[in-house]
Amino acid sequence: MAAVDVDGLERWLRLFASSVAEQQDTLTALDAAIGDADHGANMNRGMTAVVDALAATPADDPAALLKQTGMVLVRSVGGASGPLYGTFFLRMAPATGGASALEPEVFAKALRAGVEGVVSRGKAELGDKTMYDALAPAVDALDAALGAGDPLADALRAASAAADQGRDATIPLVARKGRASYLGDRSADHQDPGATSAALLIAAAAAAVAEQGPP
Amino acid sequence: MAAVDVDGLERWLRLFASSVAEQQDTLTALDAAIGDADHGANMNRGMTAVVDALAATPADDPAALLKQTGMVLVRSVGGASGPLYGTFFLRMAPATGGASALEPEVFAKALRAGVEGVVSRGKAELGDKTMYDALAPAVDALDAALGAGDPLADALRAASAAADQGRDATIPLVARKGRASYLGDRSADHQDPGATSAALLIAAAAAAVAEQGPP
Amino acid sequence: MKKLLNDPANLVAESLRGVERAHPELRVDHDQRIIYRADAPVTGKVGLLSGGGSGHEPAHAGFIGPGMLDAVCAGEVFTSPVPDQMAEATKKVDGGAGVLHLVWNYTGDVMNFDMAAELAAAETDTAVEAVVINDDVAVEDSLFTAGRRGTGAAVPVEKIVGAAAEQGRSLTELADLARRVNDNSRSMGMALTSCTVPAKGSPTFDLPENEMEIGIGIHGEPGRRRVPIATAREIAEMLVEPLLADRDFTGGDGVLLFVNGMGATPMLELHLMYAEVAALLDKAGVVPVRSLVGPYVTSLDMAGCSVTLARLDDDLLRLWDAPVATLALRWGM
Amino acid sequence: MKKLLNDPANLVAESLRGVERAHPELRVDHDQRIIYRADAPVTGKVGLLSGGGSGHEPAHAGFIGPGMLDAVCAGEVFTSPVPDQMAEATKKVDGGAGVLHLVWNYTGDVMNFDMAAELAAAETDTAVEAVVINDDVAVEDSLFTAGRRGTGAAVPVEKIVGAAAEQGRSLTELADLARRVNDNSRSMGMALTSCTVPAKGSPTFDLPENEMEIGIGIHGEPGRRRVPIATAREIAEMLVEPLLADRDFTGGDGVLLFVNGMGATPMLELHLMYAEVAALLDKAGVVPVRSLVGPYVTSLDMAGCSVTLARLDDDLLRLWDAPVATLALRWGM
Ligand SMILES: Nc1ncnc2c1ncn2[C@@H]1O[C@H](COP(=O)(O)OP(=O)(O)O)[C@@H](O)[C@H]1O
Ligand SMILES: Nc1ncnc2c1ncn2[C@@H]1O[C@H](COP(=O)(O)OP(=O)(O)O)[C@@H](O)[C@H]1O
Ligand SMILES: [Mg+2]
Ligand SMILES: [Mg+2]
Ligand SMILES: [Mg+2]
Ligand SMILES: [Mg+2]
Repeated sequence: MAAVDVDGLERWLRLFASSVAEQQDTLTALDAAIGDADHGANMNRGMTAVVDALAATPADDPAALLKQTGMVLVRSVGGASGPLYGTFFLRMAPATGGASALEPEVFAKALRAGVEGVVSRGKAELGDKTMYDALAPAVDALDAALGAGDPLADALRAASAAADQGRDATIPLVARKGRASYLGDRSADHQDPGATSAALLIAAAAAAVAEQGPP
Repeated sequence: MAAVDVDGLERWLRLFASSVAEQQDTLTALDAAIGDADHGANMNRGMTAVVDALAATPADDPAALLKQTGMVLVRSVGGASGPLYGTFFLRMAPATGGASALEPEVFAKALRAGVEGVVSRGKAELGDKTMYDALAPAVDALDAALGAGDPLADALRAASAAADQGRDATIPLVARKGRASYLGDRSADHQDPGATSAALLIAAAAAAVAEQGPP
Repeated sequence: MKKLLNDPANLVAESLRGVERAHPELRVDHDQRIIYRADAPVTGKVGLLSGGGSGHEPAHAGFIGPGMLDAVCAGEVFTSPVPDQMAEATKKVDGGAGVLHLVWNYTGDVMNFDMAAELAAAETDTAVEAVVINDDVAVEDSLFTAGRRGTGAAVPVEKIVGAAAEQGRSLTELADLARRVNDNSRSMGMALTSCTVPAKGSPTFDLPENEMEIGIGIHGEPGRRRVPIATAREIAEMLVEPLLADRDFTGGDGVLLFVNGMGATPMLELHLMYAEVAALLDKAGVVPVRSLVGPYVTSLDMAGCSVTLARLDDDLLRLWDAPVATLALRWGM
Repeated sequence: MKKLLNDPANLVAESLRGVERAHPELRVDHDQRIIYRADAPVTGKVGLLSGGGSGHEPAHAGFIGPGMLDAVCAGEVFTSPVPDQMAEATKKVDGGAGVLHLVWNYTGDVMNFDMAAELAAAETDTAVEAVVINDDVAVEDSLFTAGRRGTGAAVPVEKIVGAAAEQGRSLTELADLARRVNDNSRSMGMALTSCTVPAKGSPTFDLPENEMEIGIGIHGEPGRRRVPIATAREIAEMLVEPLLADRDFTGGDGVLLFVNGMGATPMLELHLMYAEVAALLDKAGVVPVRSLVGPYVTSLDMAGCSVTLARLDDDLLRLWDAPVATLALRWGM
């Protein structure tokens, strides 16, 4: 099973960028219902800048690429999602240990570090109806599948399915973090926009590694 | 043929007030199309105040009643129609010559004085698309009918028909006075609100005298 | 209709209660609907009186205070006040040096102010002069019509004359000055949406989502023409071109560039419009030396804007810069 | 969508061009979207920095000037600015006495300002403190949530701290003062209509003709509840009751009563609301000693209002009254 190198990470980011562009209106509509109608625009602005940076300043190794991505997101997005997604990638970078290709366990460790970065930045707990509700089950499922000996592609598929489930599970929840929390009980029965974009992020990772194919 | 006394004038004013109340929305809708959507409210505010004053301070003779009516309109209406309708009644008053009942010719003379007051206040000419376009043919028709020996009731019916025609004739005109003049050519194909209320005024006079019946 | 009110019939009266309570530097005569400086009349100073229909806030009451007006009369929404109000207000601001009526050119306002001046002349020996403000180039200027509307130019006229009145200039001088500022000023406005007059309860005109009105008035009067919706840049051209065609604003003096909001248009958009208009003036060799951006002469909840240019020579510039303390314009004190 | 703009993507950038041209007393760093006093940094004075998403004009840039803020960062419409902007602005206003960040409590703003402070600490030795403004009683205050929104209280906080900064008070004193004014303040808002975010192009929420939202935020967030449309008197009750339930405003000190327009609500209606709110305060034994009425913290083209009460002791009252010269608040200079 191939490790994830700079090309694999780039593929991931490009796939994420294009699904965000495609889903921009959906993300904004979800945010209009329980927030301020900008999550699609925010994510699209950020991922467009990330893809532009890939071309403008190609990175030599995974850590550099992840750091650059995090910096670009922090600089270009703003709002809640900017620092959160930015921190996610910024925290992934050192967890790569400087490897030029990330073995499955290293990639999983880096993803978990990213998710922990989201928590340390945003203080969300499970069930708060945030992106964390999609990210946490994803990294858990990833670790479980890798622990059971699944290849990375399969394990990421499982992670993506878990992220989708986590996203769907936000629907009945009453938000306790972010802008949706202002709505109190009225936030229930709506899918969280950040959990939705986070599920796209994990799906993009699964697709990027699947494309890579067997070594 | 009976002369018009204070009771007859009161009947006129009350009839005018009730048709203005009834037509308030129509007058406002006409004014919305080529003005500022307040002619109905203006006229209704004024005529309500006039009727209130009839009860509060009953007048002894036609001149006092007409003067009071003019003052109340000037004080309560504002806009263009306040000074114009106010001046109309204020100028009628002295033209009654202090009579306690106005013979047909005197009533006609007073009406003409009122209409001349409108012109001296507003400087409108025939065809400017204003209330004057309904009032001028009305007093002309009245004089003609009285000159031909018609009784006042018939003559006022003719005046009312002429006022209606004058009102309708405002439709194709391009306004040169009042707020509608700001619209330039776009003022054409709309009926003038002031000509519409003026036609109601003359119709009310005809109805008031007709009710009075033969002596 | 969605408005913060109790009953449309009481809107103006109840709003004046709030003006009185919120602003102790103003006094309100609720009977006559006159708003005036708490220190009126100012002895020896010419009294400055304006007013008009309500619905243009902060005009007119927002322009009362040291360095600007002494009093205004408030009419019903979009309806000129009546002569009694104006005559009474004239007395209230008569500090012995006469009273100047600054009349926005609308048939109703002009006739009512005329009658007020007649009343004042009959009842007192106060010297009264009236100057009519008529700056709106959307309307053709002609002796045979009601003439041009008074709109944005009222702000520089009232501000500049207000400053000059504080200096003790005479009634005649002030009337001349008012005419001069008015002659130096031109305005043109547009609407993205109609306003809704509370007593009517629905929009004065229907404007489809893809259209706008050019050359509107400030009372919900429709404009001179209806055109497809355009970019701010194109709209700026539609407003600036007729201004510059009507009067020369180039040459030695700079101009006040006043981008006015019609009520519901956010400052974010007004500042963008300011940049577009200023860029067009640059091209035309017209130099904005002073700026005003915001909702000053509004039309209830209408979305849209107007542009006013006022040529300011050194004297006018100094008077514009002089201290003023009103609700809407305040600086230097 | 009917707006005066060229392209929603450029709205903020192009609007800042207008801010820069219209107001020479302000400077704009277009790259970083920082608006700052032309005379920044003021040596020896603590620099005051705030900011947030655009679409709340005149907040935030309208509060820059002597006696109030030194700079603000402008984000996209309803989107917090980013740490780089704030870090750069911190440098721009650092006059040697430290910089105070006045942060409106929204998750995004708080996190971005946090990261900015981290950046500033890493790059410079400027002393930075941050105070979070959270006054909106529509939201329950809890350790486990994002907490209360920062809304109208920002006006008294920024004004009062601004005045104190001009007096030369220290960074710690100013941070304490900001917290004190914030603790003394409560707000509650309502909407008659939704706003339309330009990039989305349609209203954030649909509100039928006979309904309104109570307890809204300033970013088009729907409110806590949707209720049938009511009179201004009833609306005043719905806003005042939760304010008075949340904090005691009776007793020796008076309050600032601030009736804020959400953007599309005319002053005519805001003054009427002021009268209604003041009448309720009278009944409750709360004494308004200062007033502010107008659109200061807006939500684009939303119709509606909010009410802020801020308790002012003698010290705070003096600081509120001190001279200020910004686009939105100006007196005494
Ligand atoms: N404290 C938090 N921790 C984790 N995620 C959060 C937190 N606050 C908000 N979010 C996520 O951010 C999303 C909203 O992002 P976005 O709309 O871009 O920012 P904003 O709320 O500032 O407009 C929410 O749907 C939620 O998933
Ligand atoms: N100069 C004038 N002479 C005669 N009638 C006029 C003149 N100007 C306006 N009017 C009449 O006044 C009517 C409008 O009255 P109204 O709507 O009450 O006042 P305003 O135009 O001030 O809102 C017009 O329809 C017209 O008939
Ligand atoms: Mg959002
Ligand atoms: Mg009218
Ligand atoms: Mg009118
Ligand atoms: Mg946002």
